[in-house]
Amino acid sequence: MRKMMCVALTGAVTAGLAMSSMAAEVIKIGGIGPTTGPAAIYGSNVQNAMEIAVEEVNAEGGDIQFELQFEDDQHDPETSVNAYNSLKDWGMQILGGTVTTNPCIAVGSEAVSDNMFMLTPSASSQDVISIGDNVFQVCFTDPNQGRASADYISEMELGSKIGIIYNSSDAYSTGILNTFLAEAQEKNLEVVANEAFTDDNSTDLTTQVQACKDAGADLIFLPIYYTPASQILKAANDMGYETKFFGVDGMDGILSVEGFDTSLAEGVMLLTPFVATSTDDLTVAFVKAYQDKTGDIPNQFAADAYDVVKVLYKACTEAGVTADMSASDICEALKAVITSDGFSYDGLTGESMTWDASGAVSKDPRGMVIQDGVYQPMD
Amino acid sequence: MQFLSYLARGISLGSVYALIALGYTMVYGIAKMLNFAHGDVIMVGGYVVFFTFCKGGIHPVLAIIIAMGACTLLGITIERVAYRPLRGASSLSVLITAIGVSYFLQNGAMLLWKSDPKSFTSVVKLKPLVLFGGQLQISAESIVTILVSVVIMIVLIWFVQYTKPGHAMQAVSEDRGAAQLMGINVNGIISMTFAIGSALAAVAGALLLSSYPTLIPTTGAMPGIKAFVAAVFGGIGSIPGAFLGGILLGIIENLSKAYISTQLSDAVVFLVLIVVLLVKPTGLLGRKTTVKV
Amino acid sequence: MALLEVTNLGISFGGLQAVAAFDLTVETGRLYGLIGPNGAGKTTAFNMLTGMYRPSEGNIRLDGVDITGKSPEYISKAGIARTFQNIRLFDEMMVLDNVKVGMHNRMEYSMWAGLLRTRSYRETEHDMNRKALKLLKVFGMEDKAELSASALPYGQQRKLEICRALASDPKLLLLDEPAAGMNPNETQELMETVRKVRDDFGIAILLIEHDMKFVMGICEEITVLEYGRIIARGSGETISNDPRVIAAYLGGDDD
Amino acid sequence: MAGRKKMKKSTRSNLMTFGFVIAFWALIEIVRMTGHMTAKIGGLLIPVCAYVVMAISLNLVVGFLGELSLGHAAFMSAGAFAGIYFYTTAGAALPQWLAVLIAFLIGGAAAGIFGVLVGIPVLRLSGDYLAIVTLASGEILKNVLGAMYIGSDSRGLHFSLKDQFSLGMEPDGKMLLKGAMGIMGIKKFSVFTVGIVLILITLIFVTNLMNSRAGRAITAIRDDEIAARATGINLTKYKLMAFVSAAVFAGFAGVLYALNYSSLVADKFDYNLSINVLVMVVLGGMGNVLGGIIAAIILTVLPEMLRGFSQYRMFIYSIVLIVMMLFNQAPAFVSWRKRFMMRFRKKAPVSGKEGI
Repeated sequence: MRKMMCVALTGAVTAGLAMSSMAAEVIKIGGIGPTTGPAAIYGSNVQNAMEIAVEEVNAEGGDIQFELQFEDDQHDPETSVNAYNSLKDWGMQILGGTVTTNPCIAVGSEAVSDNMFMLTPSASSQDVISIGDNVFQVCFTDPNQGRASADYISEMELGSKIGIIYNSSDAYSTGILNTFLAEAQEKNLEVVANEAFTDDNSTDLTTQVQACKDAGADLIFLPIYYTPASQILKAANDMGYETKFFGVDGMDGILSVEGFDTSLAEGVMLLTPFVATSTDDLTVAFVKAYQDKTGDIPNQFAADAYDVVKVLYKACTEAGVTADMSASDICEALKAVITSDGFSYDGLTGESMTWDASGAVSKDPRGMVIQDGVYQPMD
Repeated sequence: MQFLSYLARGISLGSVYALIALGYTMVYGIAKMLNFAHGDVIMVGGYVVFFTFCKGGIHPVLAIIIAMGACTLLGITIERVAYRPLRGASSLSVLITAIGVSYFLQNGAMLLWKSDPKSFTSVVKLKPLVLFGGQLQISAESIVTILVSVVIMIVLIWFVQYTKPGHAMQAVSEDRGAAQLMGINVNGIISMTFAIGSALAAVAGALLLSSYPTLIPTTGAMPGIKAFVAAVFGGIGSIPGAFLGGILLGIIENLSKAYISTQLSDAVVFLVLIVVLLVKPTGLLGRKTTVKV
Repeated sequence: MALLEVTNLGISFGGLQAVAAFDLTVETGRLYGLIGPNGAGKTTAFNMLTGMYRPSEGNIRLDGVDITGKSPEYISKAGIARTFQNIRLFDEMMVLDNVKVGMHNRMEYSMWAGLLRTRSYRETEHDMNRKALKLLKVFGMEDKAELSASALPYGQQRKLEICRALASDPKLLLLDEPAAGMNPNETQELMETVRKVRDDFGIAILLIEHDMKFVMGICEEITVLEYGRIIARGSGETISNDPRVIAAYLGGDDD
Repeated sequence: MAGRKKMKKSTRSNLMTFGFVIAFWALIEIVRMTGHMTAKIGGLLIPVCAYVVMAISLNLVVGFLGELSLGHAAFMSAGAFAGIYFYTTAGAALPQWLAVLIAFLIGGAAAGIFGVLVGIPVLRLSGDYLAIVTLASGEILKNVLGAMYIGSDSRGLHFSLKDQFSLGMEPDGKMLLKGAMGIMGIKKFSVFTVGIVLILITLIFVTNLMNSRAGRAITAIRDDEIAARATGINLTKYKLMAFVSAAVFAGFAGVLYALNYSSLVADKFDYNLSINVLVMVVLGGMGNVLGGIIAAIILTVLPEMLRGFSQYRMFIYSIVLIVMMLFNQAPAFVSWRKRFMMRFRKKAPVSGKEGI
């Protein structure tokens, strides 16, 4: 027992040292997301991209300087709230997070009671922004994605018999599914198969693909992340099942999975705000910076996170936020600025992004199709 | 035909479970411990094959042999460092330590190889088996996995029943104290068991990922638990039981996905498990142990 | 009416008849012995009498009540207590608590009384402690009450088992090899204790024992089993002169 | 004579446990009153209390009954969902303290009922088979709750195990339970003193139970089932008693835990959580209530204390866990520790008292 105490104390001391090493006169930005556990890829991408963006901001040498502290939450609401409290003790003034939906909802209500401004890169549920008027998103809200996908499929007449494979244990996936189904009914899209999987039974996804095949689906809607999607593409290919696939922003990243045979993704369509292979200057510069830092290609989580920091920078500048302001004062200032008419931001994940009081972002999704191993605009 | 097709998918998932469960049951039978880190040894085996074969391009068989070597070394080290000092302590402490080892391997893998998913290239380069004019298709990976698990099962049974170290293993399994008195090197036998179990884990890793290609540091966790369930289902400690349990678990999981509910398939699997254990309290092929009064 | 009447008791395991046609009549206040070579079915008979095994045929009546095939819990309540060949104590519990567990069905209060520490709890616990210490004193172990059972030396563990069995106020006490592993002095002492227990508690005792001196010394009636069947019955003298018994022992002693 | 001495001994160890909990409460309150409370520690208080209750209650099953349960989180989940469902629906109209109280009662009852449902079949098994069935029932509950949708609108309650869309809700309907997202919009109620009171109630229950006839029966079953039966103990009754009481307190812990957050998801109560609670019990020493409490506190706080190590945090946690297990339980370490203590005691007889 004594030994345990010892170790606990060592940890506490180390944590204390890390906290006391900060510089003065900077605005403290906190970030929360999973950097360990099964969802670690999403949090790590966000962390890396936020670090890059903060370095860039600070390199500009303007009046506003950021300091970033990123905490792990293991995709667990309880740990996420703990991380939030740690950041508060550190002196966080603005929260750029959290990354995943369920933890974000738990943290959101803490942020509401503290009146802490919160801009999440990727927690996309409608329930996230409805927690309070201080919670904003950079990513699309799930319902928008579901609706936009159904509209897109219907307008472009991409398929007549729709199959769906979604993750029923994931808030993001079920959120999109729900509005997709509602909109599909509206647009008279025929859903012939609606198959779920859970994080626990996702080892084998062939049965779900088979069910879509047996139902004769000519388009499979995948409101899921790219990791299971890559498995579904392989399963369909192994089965000799030729169909169209339509994904959402979580699909981005599929081309950069190490070892993935990108020819399987040929013809996959997705609505995504960010494409790592885009040739615009901003994207090229970001992807290069990210690769220099980590050796990997960033996914859309990273892009959203980069935008979070840049939006905060822009908003702070316009609102005249200074480092000596309290979190609550900053929150009021930022809320006023970000929802104001004149505020708009051009970033990695969209041009002329604006926010209304609900906290949802308004930006245009881009329809993309994978051709010859790269994304091409769909229209 | 649809049913057959679902059944075939169930068998191929089941064969992967069976392969993992064989390692579980082997270690349980001799060392009398639930090695919860077994699934993570599989993950390590998967990464080794990924880097040697998928990335390094060496021959798959050679890659698997290297992975077997690496996992054997890992298994023996884990046993030596984390489990052996606890021999004589309660079996629960070993279980908890095994969980610690499992966290250690997962988080170590995350630090070493990062958390981004890798897509595994199948080690099997054969064409799928097509039956009934294309209506039923069974992937080559499944066939290879089933064959490999059957072969391993037979070899294990032969090894345990007809070889000298096998007899020593049986003796250690029956009564560790008596085996020691008979001059059997109990620690050596247990190390050997871990070596065999871990080598099997490497094979299981390569075949698991050939069928289901996503590789992340937690890849081994869920199949590990399912295989543990499979081993208990078949009667833990029984080698044919592990095989049977694995296959049945895969079939039940996939049939319930196909005919009951894709999202509740785990609930169905676990419900069937409970019912089976109530009817046969020591699993399908488990030995009924009667306590002598 | 006899205390225990066993008629035609038998059991078979997978076709193998372990005990057959076992008859026994036990009167209160007497000492009975059950002997026979290893594997003769003595412990199996005990297990049937105490409900551990369900007999395949025959009938057991205790005080005129049919207890054949009842659960061990029921039979314990009905008044048969036992010890085990390979000692079965509650190892990690205190010696005193081992004895108090023996009183489980004799001194009761509800779970709620225990949780709320009512007066009935306090009074009953007090009585239990007193009675348990008194029992331990019979075996000269009252100073060991606070040790954990596993800390006792072998001989005292055997005694504690008897103590625990007595705590349930049995009408009939079954002792399975009580003197096993004891030295001659301890055996002698145990013989006296067993006799004393019979006299003080006024109960019947049936014991299995390999130590012939022990059995001959205290048992008033001895039953001899071989291959699951009774081959002789009578006083020590009768038994020791019975040719079948002599043959059985000479032929089967070393298995 | 010896009996009285014995009472004193067990009372002393109980008093130590109660004293520890009350001292812990006092310490935290002093820190709070003097204004030294950090947000981090403040946020950890309720989870710590909940896990302490979990550890004490699991000790009933693992430490005292001697059966391995890998599904204790399921009872926490049953309690949390039942209690919070009431709290966010019917309870919303009541004064908060009353709603909380009823939520606790409902949570405990629901967990108890689930405990009986699981317990009756489970307790026929033993050892690893029992462990796997408890694990299975936990996973079943998690799976079903995670797939369950309940909504209410002007036409009444709607229920689905498929997805939200299948509910066919009116647009202004309110979702009460939303599958993977669980229950949201919980009005937080996190009072540390309530957590401590719950710990004390749990402690009183467990110590009183274990020092009574029923508790002795439970321990007797652990030590030797056959002898226990021969002594007239009804195995099913006492196994079920231990199992269901543990479930009820896990249910209370679940309500306490869930009231601390604005949302509640089924995924939280998975097999990993059950394992973590088991780790607390084993690390603290099976059957050792105070040890379990201390282990629960340390294991809950430790990962937070390791935040300074950033990405190495969980890696270091795993190493610490292994080392603690070896140090506390490995026979070689234990005897080494004893020898060390002995030498220490001989050399410095005055300060040796600590070692006892």
